[in-house]
Amino acid sequence: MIAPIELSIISVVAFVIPVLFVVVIGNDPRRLIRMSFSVSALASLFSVVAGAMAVAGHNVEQLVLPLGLPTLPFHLRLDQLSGFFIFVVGLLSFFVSVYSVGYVSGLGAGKPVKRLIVFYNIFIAAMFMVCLADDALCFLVAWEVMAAASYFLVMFEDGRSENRRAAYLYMVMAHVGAVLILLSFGVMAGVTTGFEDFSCYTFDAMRAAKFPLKWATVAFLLSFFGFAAKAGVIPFHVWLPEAHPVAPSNVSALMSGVMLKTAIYGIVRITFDIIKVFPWWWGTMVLVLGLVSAVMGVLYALMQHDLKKLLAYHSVENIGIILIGIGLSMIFTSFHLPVMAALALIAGLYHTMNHAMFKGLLFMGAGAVLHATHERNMDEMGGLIHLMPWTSAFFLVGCISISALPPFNGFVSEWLTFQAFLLSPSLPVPLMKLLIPMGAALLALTGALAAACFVKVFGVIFLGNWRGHSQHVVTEAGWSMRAGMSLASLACLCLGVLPAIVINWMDAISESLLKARLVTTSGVYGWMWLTPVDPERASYSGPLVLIGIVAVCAVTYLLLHVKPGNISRVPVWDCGFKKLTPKMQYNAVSFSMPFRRIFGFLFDIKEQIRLVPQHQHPAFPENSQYYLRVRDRFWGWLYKPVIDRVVLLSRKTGMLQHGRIHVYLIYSFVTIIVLLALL
Amino acid sequence: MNLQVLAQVNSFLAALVLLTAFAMLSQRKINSLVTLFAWQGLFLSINTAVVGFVASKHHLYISSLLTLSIKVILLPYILHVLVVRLKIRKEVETIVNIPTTMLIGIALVIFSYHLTAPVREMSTLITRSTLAVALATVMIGLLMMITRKHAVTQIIGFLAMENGLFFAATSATYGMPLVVELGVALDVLIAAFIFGIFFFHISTTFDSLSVEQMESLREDN
Amino acid sequence: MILLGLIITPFVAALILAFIGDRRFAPAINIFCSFLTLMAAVALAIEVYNHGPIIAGGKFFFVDAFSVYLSVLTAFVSMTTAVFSRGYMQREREHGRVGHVRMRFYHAMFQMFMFAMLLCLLTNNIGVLWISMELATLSTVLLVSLYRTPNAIEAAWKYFILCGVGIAQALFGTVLLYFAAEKVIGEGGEALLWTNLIGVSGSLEPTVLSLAFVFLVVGYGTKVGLVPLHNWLPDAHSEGPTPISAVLSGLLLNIALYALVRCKVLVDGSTHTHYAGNIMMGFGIVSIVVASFSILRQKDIKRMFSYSSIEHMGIATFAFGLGGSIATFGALLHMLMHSLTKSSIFFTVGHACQMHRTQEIARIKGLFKGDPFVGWSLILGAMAIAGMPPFGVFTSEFLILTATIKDVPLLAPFILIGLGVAFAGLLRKVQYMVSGDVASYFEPIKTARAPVVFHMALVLVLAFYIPDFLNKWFQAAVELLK
Amino acid sequence: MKALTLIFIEILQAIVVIALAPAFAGWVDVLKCWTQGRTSAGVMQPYRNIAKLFVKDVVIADNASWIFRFTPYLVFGSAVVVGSVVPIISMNLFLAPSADIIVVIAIFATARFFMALAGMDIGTAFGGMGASREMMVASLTEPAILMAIFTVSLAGRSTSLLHIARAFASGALVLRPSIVFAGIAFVLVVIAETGRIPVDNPSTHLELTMIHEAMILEYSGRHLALIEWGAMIRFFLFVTLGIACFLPWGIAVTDNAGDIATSVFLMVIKLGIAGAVLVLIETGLAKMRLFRLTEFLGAAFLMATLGVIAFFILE
Repeated sequence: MIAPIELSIISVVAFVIPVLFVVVIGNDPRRLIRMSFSVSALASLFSVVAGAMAVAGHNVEQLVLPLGLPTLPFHLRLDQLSGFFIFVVGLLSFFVSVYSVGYVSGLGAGKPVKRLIVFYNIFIAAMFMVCLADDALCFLVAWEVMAAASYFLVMFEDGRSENRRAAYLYMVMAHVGAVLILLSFGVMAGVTTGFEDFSCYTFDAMRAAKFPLKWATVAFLLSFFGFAAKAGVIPFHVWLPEAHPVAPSNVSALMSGVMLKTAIYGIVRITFDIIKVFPWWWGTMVLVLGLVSAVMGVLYALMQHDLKKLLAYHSVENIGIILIGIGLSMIFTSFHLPVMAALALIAGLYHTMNHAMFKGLLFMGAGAVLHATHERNMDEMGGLIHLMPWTSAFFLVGCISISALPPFNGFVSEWLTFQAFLLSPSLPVPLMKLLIPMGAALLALTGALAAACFVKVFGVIFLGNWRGHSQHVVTEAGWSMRAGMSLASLACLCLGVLPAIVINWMDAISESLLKARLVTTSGVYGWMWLTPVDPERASYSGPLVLIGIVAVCAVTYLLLHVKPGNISRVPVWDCGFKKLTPKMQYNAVSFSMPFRRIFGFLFDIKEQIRLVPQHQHPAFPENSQYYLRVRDRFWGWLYKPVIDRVVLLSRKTGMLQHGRIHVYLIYSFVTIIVLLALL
Repeated sequence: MNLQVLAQVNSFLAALVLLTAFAMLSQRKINSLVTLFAWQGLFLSINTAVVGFVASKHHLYISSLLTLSIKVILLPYILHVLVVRLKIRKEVETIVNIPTTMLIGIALVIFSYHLTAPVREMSTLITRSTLAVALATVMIGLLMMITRKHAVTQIIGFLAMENGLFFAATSATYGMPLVVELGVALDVLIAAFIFGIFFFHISTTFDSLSVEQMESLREDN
Repeated sequence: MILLGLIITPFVAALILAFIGDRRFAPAINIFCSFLTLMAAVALAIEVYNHGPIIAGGKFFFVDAFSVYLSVLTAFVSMTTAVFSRGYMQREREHGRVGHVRMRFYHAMFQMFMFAMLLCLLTNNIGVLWISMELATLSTVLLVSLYRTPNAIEAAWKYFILCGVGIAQALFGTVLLYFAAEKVIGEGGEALLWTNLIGVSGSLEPTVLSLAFVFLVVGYGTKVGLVPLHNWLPDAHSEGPTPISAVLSGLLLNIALYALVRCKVLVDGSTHTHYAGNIMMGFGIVSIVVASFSILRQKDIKRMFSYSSIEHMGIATFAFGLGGSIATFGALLHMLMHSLTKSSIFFTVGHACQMHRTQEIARIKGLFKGDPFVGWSLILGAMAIAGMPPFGVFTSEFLILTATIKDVPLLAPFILIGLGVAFAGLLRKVQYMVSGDVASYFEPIKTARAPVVFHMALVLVLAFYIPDFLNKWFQAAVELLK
Repeated sequence: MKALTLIFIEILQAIVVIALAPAFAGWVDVLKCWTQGRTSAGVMQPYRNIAKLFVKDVVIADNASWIFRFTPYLVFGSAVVVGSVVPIISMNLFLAPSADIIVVIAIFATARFFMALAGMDIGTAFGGMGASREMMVASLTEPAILMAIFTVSLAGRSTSLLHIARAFASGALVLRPSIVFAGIAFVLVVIAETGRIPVDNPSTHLELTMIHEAMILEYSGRHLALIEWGAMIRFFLFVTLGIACFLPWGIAVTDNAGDIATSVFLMVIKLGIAGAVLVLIETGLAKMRLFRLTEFLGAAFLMATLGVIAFFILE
């Protein structure tokens, strides 16, 4: 029986094989694509198994590789937490790899497919390594390799300037984040544990160490903001809506679905596993940032009409929701309420998994749509449900899930988060008592806005009539793409209908981190009912709700069709005047108009309507042009000033080098005089 | 002759070296600069010989001869030839005017005196007091390179610095080991050839030896 | 014996090449001799590794772990550079930028330069160290001005004057050192021998040595390219032929730093304070910050990378100044990684420039499509030098940073800001050059891939796995320098 | 035996819900007519409408997709499912644990989601307009409703409807400020959710003001019937939900027929009163402009928040 950690290492190594394929059979693209992605899928399955085993089997495995520095070899560790994340990453990368077989071969000639394959595999392997790493060096190496690989994947179509800009912005942000993380490791190892040798850069040593509060805070803040830059927490999110849309869709699926989650992993690892003891305001900070990201994220998403950009902003939102759970858990932990902490943590992690599934699904769907229409602007689409029935069905599943509607998975994790919120009265701090309900309200607002947003998305893309100027021949996605999407939607449904089972499985994480379990209470009604805290408090049964609705629908349908009343299909009733045109449909911009009116103060909106008046009748304009631009305010607030400062400084340093040799001699002269004077 | 006298001779020569340094600092004509440089070399070599005699260090005679041949005869000759070949007649304009340069020079002398005070404390050699002069010569050479806008004057300043160093070597520590002396001399020789080549390149490329044209590699715009 | 061979080979090679001049097989000879040098260096290294430090030639030569690892590095890089320069200079001739005479001169001086650097490393005599350093300068001055363009001559002139002045100050420092030493050891050549000096460093006069160190640090620091003595460096590196830029950036700076560190050890031994270290740390920080901010607005690709050299030399200087086993280990590793990476970058840059007939960043683009090998090695090299894993530079910077955070936490932010800004600057320009469509004036050329591949492979492997002997070496060197 | 009774109660309640909903809607219309001095069509009118729609044929736009046809069944089905978990006639429904109050709201949200999609399916301007406005109103309602729930569940220490109802029913009828505030908020929310004046006017097809009607404009025949009926049930359920949360007294705790009968009787009376209250509000207010709704729902949110604060400060 092979140990999980070995299995996961095997899978990591297995990701090298496709890279070799590129070298070996690079000249036959079709074969190359098919083989390499099937190998990646297989390798991901290994990790899925390894992760599942690691979480289920309640033990911790460690391993030291003969790599790295002489004094600091690479340490690996597979415990419940890392097992869970490996499971999630593996699951999505399995779906996406299946999907990619069709997607990548459909990219068309002239695209650097080899590059895509190479970095795709390095990227996934690096994500596994991030979860496995158990010392600062190994973690950072894996982390940066992950960043670099995804950077090259974003650069995929390097001909387009927006790709270059996005990739650059992303890389710089990622690197800054990595630097912060490095600093926080340095603080934890160098400053707090009296630095004898490199052994204190292993996480074990950090776990053992007792941190003085001051340095613990410094380390936490550094690492949190470092990870936040990766996770796209507002206000560090600017790179995200730039980078995700321009990458190939299978890559965006992975980036949005699981790469952001590695940052969540890092936060959980640092706070719950390494620092362990912290004041309650940490949790409050995380909670507040989470709320801000959730609400702002969904609002910005609502303003978009570029499909993938919209999805990217929704990643910001969902990361926010995850952080809400984690923040609550931190608050409860700091007040020594382990069971509640466990509930909140599970809620956050469950949403992590759910978001991976449905966001992956949505990006895959978006990929299929782009693939078919060569169009990213929703306002150029419409009525695709007739042309791509399968894709639309899967996409609909994604929409329902992300809108947190039963019986799909998004709802379960938000429901759990609400339950965590409802437990806040048992907090000793009055302020928290009053503030946390507000948080719950904001979460509700987020959910509702997300629903609105996805009504818009699905309605505008798949329903109604084709709005595009170019009547493009649209065909259904290929089998492998459909297979990938169907698997993901299945996962969404299962996670939504059978949460009790999954949560019993996940309970090992909270047990290992918080020494508290939910199973004791949640097991009461068996697998059909989910009763997180206690059946008296709250209960939800996915299966029954699903069955009930389906049953009633079926019964009514049958009752109404005992005598088949005939259905006549007619053109739409156009109120008797000129024929309706697709232009008259609501599109993305008009759909979100009420929201712009209400939440407009949050955006930097530029709106113009130009009417070209008819010469005889000024009352009836010839035609009108509408221009709308909605911008992120944070760029102007936070980033531009910094950039300007840096540019200014670099100009100042340029002054040093101004060509006259006398001046250079004076520098040397003055230097020596100063040094001698200081002597 | 007794040591006192020789010590006086030594310090007298040091004074002369310093004087020539100042004279170079104030001199506008390149020809006379070259001449002054030759004089400085001469004083230097005499001084070296004297010190050699005092300390009965025979390798110092060799280095004295080297100085004589290179710094008094060879280099001035090369420079002279160059000046003639490249028809450098006009006076060299300075960046800072002469009196100010003078004042700075004096300040430098005082500064280096102050700096070398501790060294003088612990030295037992009769020539110890001249270390300040040596350092001052180095500094003044550097100052000269800074204040002159002409390639040749910069080179002369550079060589003056070398003189200062050499003087320091002999005065602070009855001369460096011979191998070093030889090496330094060799380097100076090579340097001489190189700047010779340079003068031709510069004058052919920029049709003048003023350093001012060589300011195109800049980033402050 | 081996040692003598190591010293003699480049010298003889220089004479031969000067003699045969610009024949068809001259580059081959150049490569061959460099190869011989490398062999000799490796042999010497093995001997040192087995039997510890060597003193030879009547105490004239002294080889310990520190110098031998640098000489192997020097020999190696010079060989790869010779391989690279074969095709490169050939094309330069076809482009009509150099003629017969200058080719002869180029080959001869290349080897002479190697000789000077090896002499620096192997000699036991502080004075000879100084002489060979000056020799290294003089031998490269005319190589910098090889193209005879106004800019090249200007650059060479600045290089000549500034380094000359600097080195003169170093000589004054050396004189003072000797002055202090002869009190203890007695007059004559003995008093300048490192092996003797290090023995008695405890009893050397502190005030004199600290006075000497000021001159030494300004002198050798000028050659290391420490801000504000660095102004010659970007000019010289950008205007000379690319192989020369490669060796200047990759080797000469190391050698100068080596000299500085040797002196620092003596001064520390005498003063028993952190005085020398503090000065070096100060120079290091200033260099890092200024250089990284300068990178941002460079228009010339070679200038940009020469600024990054300044930055990395700043890091190494800072680390040596910081002292302590980790920092010193990191600094040694950093010197190694920087030379390998930077020289390979200059190789690729040279190719890119020849393909576009320009060094302007704005006119170089589409390398991914134009020549994937050059494009990828350029961007990977840039990432490596900017401190991205999985390349070795990251490892050494990690070591140095950990030491910094431990000893002087307040300086860490400055280094990190510098690294961040440098990363942003480098990536921005390099990304521009590699991506996009091929330029109309782009002309493909036959690239010398072996050197680049060698270097990058080494950098990559050493990041993950530092072999035991290398580790031992570094440890020994650390013991010497602590 | 026990199980059988439970199932019987469940079925009974479902039937009660499905059957009584139109009557309640009719009752509200009747009251409205009276207050406005019109003669009413009687309580049974909704039944007649539904019956009429069922016998009519279905006409569907030719570009309608399966979503358009599926939505009516979903709307109806979700309403019925919710109807079987809200304690209306009895407090021990064995299905009740399968959905707590948050789930109930979420199920309604699902129905609304599909309704909005159906509105956009045909591709007319009205459909889109209705969908957009409906989702906007919903997104503003959601926080308020959650706050109200928060208060109630704080007081009842649970989100499960049964336990909330039990907790209140067992306690004596005391006037708790938090509950009062929450109740007011809930009423406002119900008005918004069920599309009554001043948020929306169920009885108008005046193009620019309609929200709900705009979405279902394209429906006909049995589909329209199902949607109308589903909407009535939804209306009915919201009211009973309010009753169950805020004045659950009298809902049968035991299973014996007498209690259930009394609880049904009481329920009818409560509904009558509730209807009257709603009608008073409706006739008292005028339809608001769309962008004034923020103030209306803001008030609801404020009330709910006051409820929470009151709970923590005063109780």
